[in-house]
Amino acid sequence: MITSQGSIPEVKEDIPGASIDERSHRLKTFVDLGPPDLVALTKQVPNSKSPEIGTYLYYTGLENTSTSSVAAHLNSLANVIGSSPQHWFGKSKPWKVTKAVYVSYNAFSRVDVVVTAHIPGAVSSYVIDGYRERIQENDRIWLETFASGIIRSLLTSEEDEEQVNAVVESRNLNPFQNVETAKQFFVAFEELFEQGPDVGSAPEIQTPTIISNYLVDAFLKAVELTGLYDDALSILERLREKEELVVSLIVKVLLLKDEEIKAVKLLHEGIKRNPRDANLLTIQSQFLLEKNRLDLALPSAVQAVNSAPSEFNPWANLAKVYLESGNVEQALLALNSCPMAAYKEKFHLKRIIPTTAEKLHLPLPVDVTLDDVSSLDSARVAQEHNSVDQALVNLQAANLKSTFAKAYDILTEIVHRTGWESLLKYRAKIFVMEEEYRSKSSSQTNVLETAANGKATDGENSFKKKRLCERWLDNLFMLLYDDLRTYTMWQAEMIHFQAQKTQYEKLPVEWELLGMVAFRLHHYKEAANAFQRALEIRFAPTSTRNLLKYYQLEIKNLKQKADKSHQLNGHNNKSTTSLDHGNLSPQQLSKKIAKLDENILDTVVRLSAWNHRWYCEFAPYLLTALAKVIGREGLVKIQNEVRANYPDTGVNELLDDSFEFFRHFEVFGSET
Amino acid sequence: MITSQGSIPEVKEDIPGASIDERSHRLKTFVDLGPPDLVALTKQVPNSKSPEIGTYLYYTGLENTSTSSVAAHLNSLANVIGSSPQHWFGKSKPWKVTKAVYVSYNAFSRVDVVVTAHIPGAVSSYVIDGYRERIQENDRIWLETFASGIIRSLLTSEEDEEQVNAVVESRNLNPFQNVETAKQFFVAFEELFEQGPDVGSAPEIQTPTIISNYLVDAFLKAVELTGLYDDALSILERLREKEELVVSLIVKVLLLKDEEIKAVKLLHEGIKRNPRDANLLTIQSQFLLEKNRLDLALPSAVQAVNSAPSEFNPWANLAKVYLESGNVEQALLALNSCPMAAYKEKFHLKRIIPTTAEKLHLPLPVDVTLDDVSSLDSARVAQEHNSVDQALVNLQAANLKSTFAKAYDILTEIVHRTGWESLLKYRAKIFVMEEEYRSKSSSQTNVLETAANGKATDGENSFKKKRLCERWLDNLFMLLYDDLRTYTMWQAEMIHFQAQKTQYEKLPVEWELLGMVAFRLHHYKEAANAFQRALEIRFAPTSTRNLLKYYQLEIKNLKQKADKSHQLNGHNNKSTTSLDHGNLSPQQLSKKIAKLDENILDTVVRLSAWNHRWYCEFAPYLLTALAKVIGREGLVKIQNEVRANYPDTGVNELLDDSFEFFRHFEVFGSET
Amino acid sequence: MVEVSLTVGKLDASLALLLTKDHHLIEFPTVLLPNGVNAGSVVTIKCEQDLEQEAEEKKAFEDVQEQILELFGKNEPKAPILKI
Amino acid sequence: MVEVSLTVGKLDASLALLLTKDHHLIEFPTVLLPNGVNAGSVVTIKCEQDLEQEAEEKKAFEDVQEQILELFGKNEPKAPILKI
Repeated sequence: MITSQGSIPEVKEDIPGASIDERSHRLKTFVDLGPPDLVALTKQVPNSKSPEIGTYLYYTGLENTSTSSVAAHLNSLANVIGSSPQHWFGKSKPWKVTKAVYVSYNAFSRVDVVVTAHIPGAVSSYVIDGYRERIQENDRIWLETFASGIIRSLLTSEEDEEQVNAVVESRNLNPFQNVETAKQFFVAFEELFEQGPDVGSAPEIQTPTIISNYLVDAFLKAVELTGLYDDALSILERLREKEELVVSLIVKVLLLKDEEIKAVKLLHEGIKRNPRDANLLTIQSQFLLEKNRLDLALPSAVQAVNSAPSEFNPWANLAKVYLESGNVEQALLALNSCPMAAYKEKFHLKRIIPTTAEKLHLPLPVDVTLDDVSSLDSARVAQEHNSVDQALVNLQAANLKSTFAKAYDILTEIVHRTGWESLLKYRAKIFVMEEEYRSKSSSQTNVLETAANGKATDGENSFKKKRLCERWLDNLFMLLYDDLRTYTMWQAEMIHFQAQKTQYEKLPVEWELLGMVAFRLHHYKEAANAFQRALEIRFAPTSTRNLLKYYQLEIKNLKQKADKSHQLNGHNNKSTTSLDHGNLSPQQLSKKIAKLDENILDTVVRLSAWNHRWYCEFAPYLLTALAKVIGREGLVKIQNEVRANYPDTGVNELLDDSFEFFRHFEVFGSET
Repeated sequence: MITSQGSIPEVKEDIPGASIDERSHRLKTFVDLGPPDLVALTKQVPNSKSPEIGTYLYYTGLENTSTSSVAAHLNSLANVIGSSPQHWFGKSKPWKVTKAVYVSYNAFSRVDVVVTAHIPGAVSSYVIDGYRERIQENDRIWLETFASGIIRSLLTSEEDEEQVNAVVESRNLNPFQNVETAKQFFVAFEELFEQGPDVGSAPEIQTPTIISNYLVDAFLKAVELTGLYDDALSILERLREKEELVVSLIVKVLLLKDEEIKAVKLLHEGIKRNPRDANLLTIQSQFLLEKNRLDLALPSAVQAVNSAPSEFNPWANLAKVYLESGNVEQALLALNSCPMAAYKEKFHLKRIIPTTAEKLHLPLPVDVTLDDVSSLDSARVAQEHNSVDQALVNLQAANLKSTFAKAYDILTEIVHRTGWESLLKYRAKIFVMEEEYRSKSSSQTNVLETAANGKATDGENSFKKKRLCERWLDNLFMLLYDDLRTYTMWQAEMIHFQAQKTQYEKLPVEWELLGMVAFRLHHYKEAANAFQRALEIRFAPTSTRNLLKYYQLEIKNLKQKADKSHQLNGHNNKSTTSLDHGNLSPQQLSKKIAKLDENILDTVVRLSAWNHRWYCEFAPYLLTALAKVIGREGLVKIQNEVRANYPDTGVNELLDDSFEFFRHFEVFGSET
Repeated sequence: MVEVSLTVGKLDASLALLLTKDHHLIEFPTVLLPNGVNAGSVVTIKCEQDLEQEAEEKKAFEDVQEQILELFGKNEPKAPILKI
Repeated sequence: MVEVSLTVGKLDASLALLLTKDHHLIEFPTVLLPNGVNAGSVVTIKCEQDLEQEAEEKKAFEDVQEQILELFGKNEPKAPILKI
């Protein structure tokens, strides 16, 4: 979309330049990838006596390969603001921007790169470190800064609840405006590969390594997004010559490219060379799990755990393999052994300068107006939150992060299979709870406290064989209990109301929260129903996002079913479990998928419009979702559907950016 | 001393009653012994239109056995304030107190007891808990509250730097105004004995136990202070019938009473019954250490560590025994094994209501005026701090707390014996530093970092035999290096100045800080010199306190020397080390001790006067120091000295309180 | 092989504290202690490498790897797969 | 006696991570592992109680206790001590 005054949020500074100053003071406290880029503007009303004022906003995805590319963007920003009087806190102000400053954090060298453009006038730049000392500018610093910016842009996921709209005063642009920039990032990746651990890693990684860090994560996401598989593979092959561990990245790209056989061969070769490469082993195990060969998935999973016993992912995978194999006890024991990342948090954009509502200029973009999305009244939503059922708000499972959220997901999958009562029996059989132990071993003669299950253990010996249930897992059991109780009560009420033939009414927020409970508990259909109920009342971004997830999950399930039935017919493999639905004919399958693709397209359109309203033009997960739909349905069909379904809304123009992107990168399905 | 307007500090409240309100809000956050007692006053100028105002101050030692004893104190306070116009923030105000409220924390039941006295008028009381709910008042609650108050009063040590003048707006009274109250506390101790762990314990105790907690600490301190040994012993004998662990407390009291043989017999009996009683074993080991029987002290120390390997004290004792035996390596290894209490802090009085200087009414008591003490100008001291050598202020060893301070004391004792170079060699021989290990075991080929000592280790094998040096110990080595460098530079400068025959000038604060460095490094003479230099310029409470410690240490050393020479002559025991000074004749010894007693008396007088200026009438360590002087010199002699040395200063009357105390309790030396 | 004599200092839910003669404090998993051991007991711990077991496990693992390659890593003509 | 077979998962400065067949993760002091053991090795750990050593140590300890009592716990007439 063309940048307009409606797509530029701003925050007023108390003193012009204060934001830059504050940022440089905080520079040495930045960790991992650091904060989003900052653009600070100085503007004044020409020929007036009122003084210059300062404003700022955050950015991701602004192209910063050189001083001049940054200056070009700053100038265009100044032009947009100066092109006509700006609607400014209730008044019309003919602002002229006289200076624009861009600051971007280089996470490799822990410095800020600062570009200052006087408008009109000179452009200058400098680099400062955490001690506010100037550093020699050079090509390497620029390369690192460019890569840092791309990483932040790609890894700022909007998929997760926790970080939506965290920083409203920011613009998020697509960092890959053309194929050139993507390839430049690939070059930077190869060049900076060894420094990858310096920029940190996802919280479930205990210590960043050469192949587990944010640089690698961003690279893989870029590959998935752009489909530049062959470029990626040749880079990785070169890197592998120096560092054999790179082989697991090659496997990942091959799998993205759908080159399964090559991937399997490489897995075999890599594991032969290093039988203790936990990454390779875990990928292999996950592959076999998807192929439903649990007998083969288990040895790899075990070997992975034995090779990296202090990493979370191998343990989580082992728990899943056991669970799929129906071995609940071992699944729980493996879960209990997962090393938790209690103090790390996932990367997300953070404010570096605290602000208040009165300082925020948050214009409404008028170029895209999708009725129910654009008209969502935040005052009404706030109102709703005040009268919402507090029991729903207080469900702590919603706040779980990183490894805890993942462990909870495994636990809910377990209870989904066993039921609560049976899960408690398993727990009592294999675990001794800390409380229980203390009372047993206490020298004072306390009353023997029994565990939550109400059963006392039988004698010293069986007692010793049990393992101590980790405190965090014990806590997850409690959260699970709350979730289950809420879900069960809700379902019982629904049935009651249906029997009474009365309408079951909830606030949209409440439907959304109920949907989340159901989603956590793997009751996807019930979750989807709740989200749809919420959306019948008003637009709700979280519900929409989760429906998108649901539709994608449904397609995956249909695809797996088709695969399995193909396997059954073709290979006559006995180890696969029985299908819970009858086989679908290819025609039925296509029809079902086409229906889901329509739904996906609709949620993508709505979420894109919502993002656009909040100055966000780039969300990798929406692009990926759309790419898959196009891959299945073809670009022309989809483009026609958008034109037909959303006339005169600006949605056409909005989605054209994505279609353009796919054509640039020759994404499968976009060839016309 | 008689309570006067000059001995009552007050803090103005923003709204009358705000302090009580704030306190009850914070009640549930109180830990261990809780905050000091609070007295809130409502006062007004009679027949004037100005509104009532509220003030408050903190208390320890206020007798609170019943509502009426509290009310009596509140009334007398009101009388003093109302007796004549009060000098109040620059004006003379004829305040009348209309209401006084007393609040005291009951650390056993975690409730506040509140007594309200309307003046004149009714007295009422109630008890509230952390949820601001009223609780049934009963005798038990009052007993617990009484005991809590006594414990706080006795354990609020002023000996330590860290807590001097922490809460200026507080009065500290002697809780034992008569023998009755002390005996009542003994009764409470027996009654509440089993609840002792509820009130917390000193930070070096891992978990409070029935015999290691603040109640027990306070009881032992009360026994030492009052000399009521036989009462204490009969209580402990009764408690021992229910709980054999009490035997170690009986031993402690016997040792306080100087009943060594009985103590040794009881140690033997107790250890026979429970050979894994780490408390008994540690006391036994310390006793043998003092007797210089290191061969016998070691087995007890080892057995203590093997019995309580996660407690600090047995490990610290083992390190000391090894050190005294000249086994530096084992001393360092034992030190490295000490379990550290990183998150607990020693009990000290804390404000519960934040305040600012403008709200503080801090009158100057005029009944005691010891020139240099009373005239100490805090503005001048603040001025001095601004121009002080920052290198001295930044010595981190000064800030070490609890177990870290104790471990540092052992480390400095080690370096005192070995010297720095030799200590580094020991360290290199037995420890592998974490850095060193990481570089050794790193899979990437980093440059091999060598440890601070500059030596690389010799081969895998010796490498594995070494132990990992704990990070905190590594840190103590660094602090030690800073201390040693400061000390050495200071001594070198002194010699240089002496050679140049010029005066070596420092600010009093600097002398004080240098004295502290020397004290930490066990260079006591040099420390004393520095403190005396500080005091030549002006009064300095910290220097005075440390001189008192020094004089007491000197007497202890003289006494030990005499003991040893007696042992040598009497028992012909070969295991004692050689004396570093020649033997003193009994006459020489008496003379030396008399001189030191004079010095002690002078420091006690000055510190008492200083405490009095800050509304503190009770400091157990000063009473104990004075009691010992009186024990050696006799009360009459000391009383005469005070009269002769400090005429017309009020010091006489001030010390009379202590003399009275000794006569009440028939402390040895006070019988006339 | 390593053989050490240790004193049990403390016995806890999952960890015991053992001490060597030269006061090395060692956290040891309680499950690996024989029944009947209490605080104060002396135990002997022997630890040795089991090369035979190691080779056996290696062999089994390699067999599975070959099987996986055989099943999923051969370029056999693919059955027609739906484009979804 | 307890005898367990374990796989060495990770080897660190002071602690090794060992794993049992049923995925019990055990922190084990590195010093108690034999030389030559690496990540991936399989080890056997035997732990047994040493009652003989226990009795011996008990005896030695009791002897010292008697000696202490003898030396410092008898009511022999005290030599005159200075009142200081």
